[in-house]
Amino acid sequence: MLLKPPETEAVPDCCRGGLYSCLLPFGLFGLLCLAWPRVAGGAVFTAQWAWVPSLDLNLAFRLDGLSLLFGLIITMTGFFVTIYASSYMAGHPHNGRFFVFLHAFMTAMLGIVFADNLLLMFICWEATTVLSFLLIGFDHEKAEARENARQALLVTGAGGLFLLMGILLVKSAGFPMTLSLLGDSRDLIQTHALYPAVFICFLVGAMTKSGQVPFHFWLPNAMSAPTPISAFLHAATMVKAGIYLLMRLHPVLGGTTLWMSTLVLVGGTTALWGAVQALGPCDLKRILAYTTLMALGVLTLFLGGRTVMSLTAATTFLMVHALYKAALFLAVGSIDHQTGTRDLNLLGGLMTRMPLTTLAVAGATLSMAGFPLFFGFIGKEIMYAGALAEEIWPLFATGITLSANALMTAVAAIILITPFFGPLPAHLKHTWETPWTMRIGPAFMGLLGIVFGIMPEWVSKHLIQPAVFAFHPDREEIRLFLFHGINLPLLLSVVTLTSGAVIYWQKTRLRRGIGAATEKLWVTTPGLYQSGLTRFLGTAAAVTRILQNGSLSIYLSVIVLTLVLLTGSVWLPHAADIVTVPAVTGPYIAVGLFVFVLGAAAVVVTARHRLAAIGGLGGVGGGVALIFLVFGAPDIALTQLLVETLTLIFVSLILLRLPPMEPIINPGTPSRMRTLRNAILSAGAGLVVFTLISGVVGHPLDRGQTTFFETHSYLSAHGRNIVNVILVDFRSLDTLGEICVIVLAAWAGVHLIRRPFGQKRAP
Amino acid sequence: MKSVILKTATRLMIGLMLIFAVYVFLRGHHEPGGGFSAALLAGTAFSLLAITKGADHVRKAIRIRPSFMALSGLALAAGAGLPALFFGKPFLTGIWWQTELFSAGTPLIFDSGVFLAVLGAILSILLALEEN
Amino acid sequence: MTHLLISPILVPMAFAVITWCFRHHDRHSGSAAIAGALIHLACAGWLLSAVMADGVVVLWVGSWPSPAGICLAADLLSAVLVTVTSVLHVAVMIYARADTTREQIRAGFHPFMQMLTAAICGAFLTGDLFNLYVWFEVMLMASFGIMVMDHPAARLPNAVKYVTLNIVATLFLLTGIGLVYGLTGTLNLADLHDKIALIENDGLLAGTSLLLMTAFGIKSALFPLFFWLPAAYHTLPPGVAAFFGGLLTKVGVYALIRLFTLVFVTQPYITHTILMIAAGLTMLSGVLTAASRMDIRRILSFHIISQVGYMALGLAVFTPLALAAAFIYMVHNIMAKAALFLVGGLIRRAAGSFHLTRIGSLYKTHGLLSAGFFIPAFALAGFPPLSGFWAKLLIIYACLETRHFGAAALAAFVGLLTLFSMVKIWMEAFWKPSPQTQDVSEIRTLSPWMMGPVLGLCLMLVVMGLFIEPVFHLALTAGEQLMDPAGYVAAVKGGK
Amino acid sequence: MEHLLALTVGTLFSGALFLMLSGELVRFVFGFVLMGNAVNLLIFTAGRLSFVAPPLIGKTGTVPAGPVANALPQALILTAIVIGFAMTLFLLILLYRTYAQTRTLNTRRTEFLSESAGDDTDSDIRKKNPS
Repeated sequence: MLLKPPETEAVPDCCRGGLYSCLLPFGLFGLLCLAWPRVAGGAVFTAQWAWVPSLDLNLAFRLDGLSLLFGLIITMTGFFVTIYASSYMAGHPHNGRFFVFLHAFMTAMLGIVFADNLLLMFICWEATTVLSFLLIGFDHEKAEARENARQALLVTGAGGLFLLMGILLVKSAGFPMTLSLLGDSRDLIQTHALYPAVFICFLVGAMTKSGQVPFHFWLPNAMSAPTPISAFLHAATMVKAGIYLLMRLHPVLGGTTLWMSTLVLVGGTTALWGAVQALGPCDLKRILAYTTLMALGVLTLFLGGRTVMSLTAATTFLMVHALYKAALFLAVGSIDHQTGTRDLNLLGGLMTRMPLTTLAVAGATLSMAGFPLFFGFIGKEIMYAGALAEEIWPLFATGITLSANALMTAVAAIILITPFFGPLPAHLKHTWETPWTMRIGPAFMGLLGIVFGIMPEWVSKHLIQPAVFAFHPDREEIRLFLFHGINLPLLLSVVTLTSGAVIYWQKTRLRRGIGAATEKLWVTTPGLYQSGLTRFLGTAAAVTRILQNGSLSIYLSVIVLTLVLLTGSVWLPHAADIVTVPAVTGPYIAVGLFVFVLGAAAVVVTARHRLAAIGGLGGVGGGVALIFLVFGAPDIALTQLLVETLTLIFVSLILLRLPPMEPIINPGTPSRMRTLRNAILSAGAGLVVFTLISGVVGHPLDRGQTTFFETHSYLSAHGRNIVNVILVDFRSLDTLGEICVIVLAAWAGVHLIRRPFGQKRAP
Repeated sequence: MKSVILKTATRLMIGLMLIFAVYVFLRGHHEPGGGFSAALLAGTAFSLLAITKGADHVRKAIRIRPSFMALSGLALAAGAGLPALFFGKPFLTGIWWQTELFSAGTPLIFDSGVFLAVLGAILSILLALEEN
Repeated sequence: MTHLLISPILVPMAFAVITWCFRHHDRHSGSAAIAGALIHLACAGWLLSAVMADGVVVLWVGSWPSPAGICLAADLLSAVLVTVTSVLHVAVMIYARADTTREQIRAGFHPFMQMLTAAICGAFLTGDLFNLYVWFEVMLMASFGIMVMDHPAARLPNAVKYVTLNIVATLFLLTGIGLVYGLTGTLNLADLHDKIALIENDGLLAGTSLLLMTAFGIKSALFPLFFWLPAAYHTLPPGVAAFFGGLLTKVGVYALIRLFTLVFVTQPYITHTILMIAAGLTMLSGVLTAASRMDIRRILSFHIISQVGYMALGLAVFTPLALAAAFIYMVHNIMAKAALFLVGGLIRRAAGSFHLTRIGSLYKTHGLLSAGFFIPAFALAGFPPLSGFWAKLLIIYACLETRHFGAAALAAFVGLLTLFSMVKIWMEAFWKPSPQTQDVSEIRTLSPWMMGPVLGLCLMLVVMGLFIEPVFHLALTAGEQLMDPAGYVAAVKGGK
Repeated sequence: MEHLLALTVGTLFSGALFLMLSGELVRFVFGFVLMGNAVNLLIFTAGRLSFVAPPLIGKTGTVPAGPVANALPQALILTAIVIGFAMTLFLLILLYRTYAQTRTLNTRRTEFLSESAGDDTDSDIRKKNPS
């Protein structure tokens, strides 16, 4: 692509369908704008439809200041990303799917922020997880993209399960699922025994989605998504879902010491880690991903506070970040699209080739670095104010913010200066500016950074104040100014810019140092994830080898062992009373028959040759038939004898065609051990069965059903042979099933016999 | 099975067994016996026939295909439950025709279905094995 | 009209006879099978509406009074399961029309399948313990027949394992039934409910119930009794695997639910505790063993086990909500699993193999098939708003409500591992570039006869997920019916 | 008497399981037949033993004249016998066919241990034509 002049470009300039689909986010943005004035004035729109009322899940939506702010960000970014993607994705074979997923994702995201029902929010939350999986893996032919998509899915999916558990814990404790009602139960929830569990569950859910350390690693890896996706999902919207959740839950779960300390700690760590890591990579998108981590960490840090100031800081910075980050991602995507690389070492001097992109990046980076007159400056001022106002560890918070901001300034400088200034490398000679569709987004958002920076009062009145009021009870007026006067935050800003410059100057040395330090870390979560995955697969394979080892006799042994252990353990302790066997009464011939049957069975068990075994089987069958006869059951005696005869005929017919039996005890110890094991197992099972049936016959039998059959056999069913009447009349359904079995056996058996074997089917 | 005496004896025995089978079947509703025993008995008889004289002989003797016999037995047994539905009774309710001499009812048809099904099943496996 | 209660058993039985007669005319045989399945569906639909309108429907076969005769009794659980069975029956028969070879039809594919359906419905509907055993045997014999119907390479040793282990299970079952009869003198389930309560010998009762639990545990593939399932299921043709994988274990689970809500309820501290442990281990061992496999059918087979664990967990928690959860899980799982097995067959058609290392690129070449896999797979992993989400949610919620936190966490964790396996199939079969060197331009088209059932099942999963409220109501009613068997008992004992 | 029969049943059960566990399929079938007998005897025992007349009604009466043996378990056993018979037949044929194919009946041989059968070794998919 690099060598091709623009006029012979084969790929279309822009995907029309995709471009027109930008009307969807635009329309939604317009609708939100219509409601904006009233929401800014404090109005709250709600709508509710029943969905699953039995689970307290309704399609309840709520538009207040907070969801308005998020909604505006989502739809606006969505609008520009769609326009941008219509060119970026042009010519891609699956761009239809791309735009469908993109808009589905946007809808789900809007669902999260507008849902007024925890379960509904969760459903949208999971939808974003799935759709982001599809979008991160969009370039699915690259192994890296697939792997990263799975990583993101597993990490955020696991977080989703925590969130679900949290929600269900809240529900099982009897609290409502409606978010706006949940705030009323604040005190009850915070004193509930399950509060820590609930808090942890929600927190982990938010942390995974918002890339907080130690679940952060999926986010930089998710950069294998197409750049519009990174801009939309991993800068402006999805990763903010966790932040949104924390904001929404702030009035419910927030404000406790647990909440404050955990959030400040987690957020601080993430911010610092992200900022430090951002200096490392040479891939522009990866740098941006780490700065996103930093931003998310800072946001979490500020949500740990409970003063209006720190929450205002969070909300303001959220906006600042959404604007500059989306713009930067899109611009980086443009560079990538036009030059084919995002590597800092290969880029330079693009200012002359891509002037408008340069301007947009300049606007965004200056905002990011927090230069005065840019919106980022306002954000930074309020951040320092907020950090100083934290109730828990304000100095820690301030320190973190300061160092993170300083690093950000340096990173902003890297992003602006390296690719755009300096000499133009030879291989970039044929680079040209992007089509308008790819310029409008970064340019507009960069411009907005300046506009907001000049008129912060309007922004604070119409966007930030309504948003903060939506999740904070205090109605303290929030006002942002271009210049707050000479105060501590301003001083800190100056320190930030200076140290940022120092860091930029020393960037090579720092980068080396950070790289070395990171390598020295003996445990990292990406490492844990990888080794966990490997170990999991290893365990899985080992478990499979042990459990499904293919040996029928082991399978059977396990089954018998289970039977003996389960049944025996509960029953044998009670079985003592049947040891006192009552005296034997009745025909002694029966005793003789028992002995005969057992003897014949012993022949079968110990037989070394088939013939002996068959003879023994015949003996057992005949003996059993005689037992039936002796105890008044001529019908079964007859049937048993006949079945036995037929079985013997078939056994002989078939066994004649089989090899001789193998000896039951092979020489060699393992097999001897096995035989012993089998003997013990089968003796145990026999003991269980013997004791059970002895126990059963120790009680009198309720002969009610038999009496009924005796009474009605002739009178109602016209038969004198009660057994036969039961078979063909009283319980004829059994018999019907039984002849089904035998007919099926015949069908299957005949087919098995007839089918030619050993040869492959003819083609 | 070369011996003539054995052959004759077998033939005689098989004939006797078949007659006995019919007898066992007929008396089954009142005395020990019934469809099962009768079918098993007849099955034994035919197995002896198959072993001594070969499968073809059995096929000729029974005329219909054993698999069809099994199937018709199943159909007959299940069908014996259907008349009850026309009388507004649940499936498999016995419907009886009573005369002074004898009483006949659907349970007897059911029993003959059992007989045919079991015998057909045994025979089809037997013949398949013998012919293999 | 309660006489029609026999129809879900009798109709497929009749069609078994018909299709057996037509087995040498494969086209007619297939059409007859589809017709039979549709009539069956109509009967099941009637049954479901009757049960929803009138509560438990009871039919005394042979019009012998309670409790001497055999009764068929349909409560909501039975009726819904019969309906789902018939839906699956229709789907599989349509799929089979394009997938079955002439040889398989000649070998009796259709009559075996019809008979299997009859037996499954018989097991769902019967109100008699011994009759349950008989239906299990019919089911088993029909499944044997299908299993040996045609056998590429060395399927027989696997069939041997399937047959032998199942046969042992039925012998245990029969032993247990003998003991139950000896204890109570009755075989009617409703009657047993009354009689068991009178038995004073706790140890004996516990021993007997655990013996039966072991027997049905084998049938429903609980840990550590599940070996027969993965040994054999992966060798089956896709349509059959869908039917087996969807239904057979669920009949075992149904039997467990029926017995341990209606009959053996006096010692939940023993029986249901053991069930809970078994359920947890089943869930875990199923997903673990699935994770390391690379053959689609094996992965799916092992997942059957894992999901049986969820259902058993619902039974073990033993509240109306938990049973409702198990109920929804069963219905969802039958359809999702069947859809996945069918998709497995389609993947094989499209890419030429079941083995994940040998296939790929289906996302590019077969968009509709991708959707057909994605929906049931993510339903199985429990993603909203698909049916599996509600099943998972309700199970976890039921555990949390009864303060079984460990079980809830395990259920969630196993859900994550399920996701892992499903994503593995997705990544390998659909996303990965195809490793085959053959010409990519040759894209195999899939028969609409085969795509239709898959998409139909997917649609049902989505619809069930979106309109869960009535389903949940139904399930909760079923759960309450199960937890309070008085209604069932009264219906069975009261009517003639 | 019942207890003695119970002891017989238990012992038969043990012997049958021992045969089944041996890992050789012919022994498994023998074990299966033995166990079928044991279970039938168990049901018979569960119906209680009585040294009385069989459950038949005399030509003159409409109900049995005196005490008769318990008819219900007898009917159950009859059903179980026939089902067991069908299973035995099928098992035998399966065995025969398995031997014809694998040349072994020992389930500890590799043919049985590897469950990789059906791992898509056959590429008959292309041959299948919708019928």
